[in-house]
Amino acid sequence: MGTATGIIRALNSGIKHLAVKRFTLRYPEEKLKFVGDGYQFDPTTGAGIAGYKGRHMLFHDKCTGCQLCAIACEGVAEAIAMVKVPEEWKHNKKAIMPQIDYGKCVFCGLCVDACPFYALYMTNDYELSSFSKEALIYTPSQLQVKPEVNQDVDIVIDDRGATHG
Amino acid sequence: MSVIAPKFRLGYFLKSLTDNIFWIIILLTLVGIPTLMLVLFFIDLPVLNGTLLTPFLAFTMIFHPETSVPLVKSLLYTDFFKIAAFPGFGFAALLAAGTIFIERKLLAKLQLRVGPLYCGKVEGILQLMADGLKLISKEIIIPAKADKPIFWAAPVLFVATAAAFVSLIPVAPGWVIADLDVGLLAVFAIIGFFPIITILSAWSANSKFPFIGGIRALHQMVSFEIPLILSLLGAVILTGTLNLSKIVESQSNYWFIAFLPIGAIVFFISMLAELERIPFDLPEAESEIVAGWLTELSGMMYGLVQLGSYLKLYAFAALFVVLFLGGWQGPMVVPPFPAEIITHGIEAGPITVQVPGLPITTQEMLNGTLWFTLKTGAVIFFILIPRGVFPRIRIDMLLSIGWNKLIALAFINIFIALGLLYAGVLGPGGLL
Amino acid sequence: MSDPENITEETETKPIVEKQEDLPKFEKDQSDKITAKFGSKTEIAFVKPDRIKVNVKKEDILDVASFIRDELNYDHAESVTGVDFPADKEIEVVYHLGSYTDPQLSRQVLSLATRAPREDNPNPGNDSTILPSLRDIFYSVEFHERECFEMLGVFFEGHPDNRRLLLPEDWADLPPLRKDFAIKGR
Amino acid sequence: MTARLPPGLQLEKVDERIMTLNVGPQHPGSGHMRLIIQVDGDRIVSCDPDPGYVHRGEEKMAEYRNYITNIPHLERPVIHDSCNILYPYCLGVEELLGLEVSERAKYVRVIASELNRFTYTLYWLAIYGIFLGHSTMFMWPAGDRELAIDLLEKLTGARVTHSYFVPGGVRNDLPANFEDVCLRQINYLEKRLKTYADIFYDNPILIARTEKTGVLSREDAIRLGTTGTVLRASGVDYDVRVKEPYDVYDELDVHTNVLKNGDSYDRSKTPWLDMLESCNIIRQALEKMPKSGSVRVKLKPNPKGGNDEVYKRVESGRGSLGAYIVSRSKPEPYRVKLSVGSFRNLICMPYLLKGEKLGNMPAVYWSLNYWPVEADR
Repeated sequence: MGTATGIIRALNSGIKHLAVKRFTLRYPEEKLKFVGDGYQFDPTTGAGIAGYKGRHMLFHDKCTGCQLCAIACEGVAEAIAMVKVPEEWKHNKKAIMPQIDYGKCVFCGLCVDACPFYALYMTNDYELSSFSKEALIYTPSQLQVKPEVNQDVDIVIDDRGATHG
Repeated sequence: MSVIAPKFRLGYFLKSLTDNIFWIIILLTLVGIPTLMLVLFFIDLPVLNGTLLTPFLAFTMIFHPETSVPLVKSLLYTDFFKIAAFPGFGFAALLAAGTIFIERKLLAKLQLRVGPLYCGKVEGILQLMADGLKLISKEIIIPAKADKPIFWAAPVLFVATAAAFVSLIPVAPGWVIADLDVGLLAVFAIIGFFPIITILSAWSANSKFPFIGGIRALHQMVSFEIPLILSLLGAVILTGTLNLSKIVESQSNYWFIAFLPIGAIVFFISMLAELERIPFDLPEAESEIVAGWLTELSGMMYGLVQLGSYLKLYAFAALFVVLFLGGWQGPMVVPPFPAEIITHGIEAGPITVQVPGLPITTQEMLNGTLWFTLKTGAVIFFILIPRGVFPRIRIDMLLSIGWNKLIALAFINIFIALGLLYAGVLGPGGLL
Repeated sequence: MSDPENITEETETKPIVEKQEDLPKFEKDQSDKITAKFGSKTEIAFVKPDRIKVNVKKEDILDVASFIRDELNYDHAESVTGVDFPADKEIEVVYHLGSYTDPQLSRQVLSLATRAPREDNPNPGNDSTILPSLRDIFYSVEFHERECFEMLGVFFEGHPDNRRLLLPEDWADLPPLRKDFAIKGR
Repeated sequence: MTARLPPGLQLEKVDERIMTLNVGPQHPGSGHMRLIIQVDGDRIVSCDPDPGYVHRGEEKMAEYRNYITNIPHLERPVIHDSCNILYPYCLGVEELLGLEVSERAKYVRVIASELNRFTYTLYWLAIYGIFLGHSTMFMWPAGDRELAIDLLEKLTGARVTHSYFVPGGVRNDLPANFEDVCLRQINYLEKRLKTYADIFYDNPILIARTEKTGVLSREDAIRLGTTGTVLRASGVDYDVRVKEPYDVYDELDVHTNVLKNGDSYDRSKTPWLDMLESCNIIRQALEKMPKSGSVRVKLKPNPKGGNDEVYKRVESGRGSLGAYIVSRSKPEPYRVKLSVGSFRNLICMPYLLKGEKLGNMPAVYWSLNYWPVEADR
């Protein structure tokens, strides 16, 4: 009779789950909340600060055009190209800044680790889709913009199971 | 930016609307009405209540309850209505569609997900329609070396056989399409067609995986038909008839599941196997043989097979209800038709409408249909729930269950029925 | 690409005798057993905690492998790695052997290395890059040796199934893990 | 000469009883690989695995990149287990470069690699469920996996390809309040894992179906050099975390789950028991972890290893995962070889499937804990 009890227990377990909360995250309507503002790097301690590795953000007032991010990206994705910018900064004599091709970027964040001037960090923005490959290339001025994100859903666990709420 | 849809402009939309209306009116006046008149000219119009039925009169009759109610009533008792709407194809297809929706939402709930959600605004209620449209609009691909006539015919035959099965099910007293004296025998005969259609379809596709799936389906159906037939013999022994309506009538006091629980279990398991549902969905085991005998079917051919299999599911559930759960029998819960409508007519404000000929249907029929639908729904629920709980079994386990266990259990069931019959408890002239 | 000046420096010539006192005892015993049995046929490349590397000539590898299996209780191969040394005109094949049955050896990995001659214009299977297969001694090397054959062109004599495993059927270039097979753009 | 031909191209022997089936790569019951199966009726008479559809030459690529930029691409073979596949590489590079990892970083690594074991094993279990036609067992692990992914996302900033381990520690410290969230979600995950028993592991139909299929005896498991869950299901008590503890596993109490029968059922149950054990390990690690400290050693740009070679191994979701790194005093490794569990278990496939029934093929195939992308590298 072990078989019969096993079958009944399986059925019972299945029917019990009809009362457990649904776990699905309804993505376009709800967006998952991340820790912090994004992945950053602290050159003084040599370790990063936890956060989501999304699209980059570039601080023009800190970037010196040293190309370390492009060198870091060389063996990984080769997504970073240094381009001329029209602006003039006295710490950026060559007036070059990174331009990132998100068609190639793998979001590993090694470029953020490489930046010694705290000029590049990654934000929570991950919705980068576009209709053409050209639109995926973000110029320094596009990278300067802080993305608008409204991510407010977190996993909530209670007696009737976990849910995104 | 690539353009997904051309730019929408209200002006063009209104223009297309007026264009369409214009052409419809033109065609109706120039072609439609003259054709109607020509047809009416050659037809002998019937005489109703001493007046000739002119087209004008026909139109007024539709909107006049005194004449429309008898018309509806006469329509209700035609064979065409029975076959097409109730209790035939329309009713069965509606229940099958409901089954698909319930199956999706139920499984989704069991699996902690949401299931269809967007189509039709309310919990994805129109998802089935969307899927149907998708299947209709898909290209039908026929394998190059397939035996084309058979390959084309198989899905149609499948639906036709399932519909034939549906036609034997009595839904309410007197509401059955084919009230045969050999009803149960006809059921067995129709079930016997399914393996043949399956193997024909599988073989004609001329492909390896459908072939294996077809062979598996053949093994499965043939080996489970025997316990299926044997398990139903108990009910036949106790009633002494093969007529499904009479089997239902004889359960007016007690349902047979109370006396023949073993038969009911055997029939339920064989039913799952016949329906190719998990845990017995070996002919369509996608991780082993792609999609089994359905691998090469595409577009609406696949849709037809799905339709047929859900009609079959309804028919089997209904057969279970008819044989073991007392069919339409149940306490009278539908209120009788209000008598004052018959005597005084419908009062709507200042107007009182006298409608002779009401009620259209009988109270027994509504009550029977209600109970029948409820019971069928319950059986369908138990057919659906294993899909979320059990894995698929293996062909040798399946055959061993069919031949070794279920046949033995079916014989025990027959002996129980015979014992009840000879002890005089049940059966023709029994105690109960 | 492969820089010749780096490859000329060799690894194996580590002076073992000088660092005798640092060597872990258990591993030293193991390597001593091999040297005692085979003498100059084998060369202990290094002895580190939990790791021993033994270099043997390809003629002796079957004997040494049988000895390692039967006497030292290593029972399976974890991986078979081919390393290309174009400067030496040799290809090194390293068997990493481990043991499940002997609880003492569960930490140990013994690297058994042998070298096959390398040809500049390889014709895998039909040139002199041939090693005896260890498949009859360690059954588990079967697929690893197949991979080594396609990736470095080392033909394993006595292997029952020297076919391609990972590479596409129409691969007609050099064996890809040789140093003279260059990645495009690098 | 036929022996030299690539698989699939040799002339099929014409036999009216034997039918050749190509299971994969477009077959729903295969991963990114092909099994050339010959069936006689319902019996498999021979099976020839043909991997290589996702071979990307990771080992060749690693010879052209320096020790740090190797990290993002070396984790590609198993993106669900990316911490574990980087683990031996990082250990090996640390030994080559002589780096000393801080205590806190070691604990963070253990937590991350155990969380990664969940994401891999639950994915594996989900596919095992759907291979057996159990759609609920596909949806539950796939949904519960989100709990582990969520934790890893909070920790590393990416949902699958974390690029989290580096030689000399980990990329970033724990986020604030991570310990509490981790403990809460791991406790809930453990509760969820235990509910799998009723519907899957104790389900009589599943037991009847997978018991005594594809039996790998203890001797054969050792002889074929299998590893990980396949080995432990066959009764060999071997887990690298216990036998050769790396980082801080010697300070944690790790229990090895060993089952006896070596059939598909035991092979599918061992990963589940391992996941339950991982819950314990994570709880212990969270408790014992130093509350503060650095997590990453500062590295020189383009570090060079000596003329040396290392072989390091860890226990991944699929078994022992070894990295063999040969260094020749250059910023790039001279040769990197990943000895992966999937490739080592591949050899069982023709061995176990021979003589099995066709219906057992998915159960045996996927119970080998085989991840085609990792095997191809």
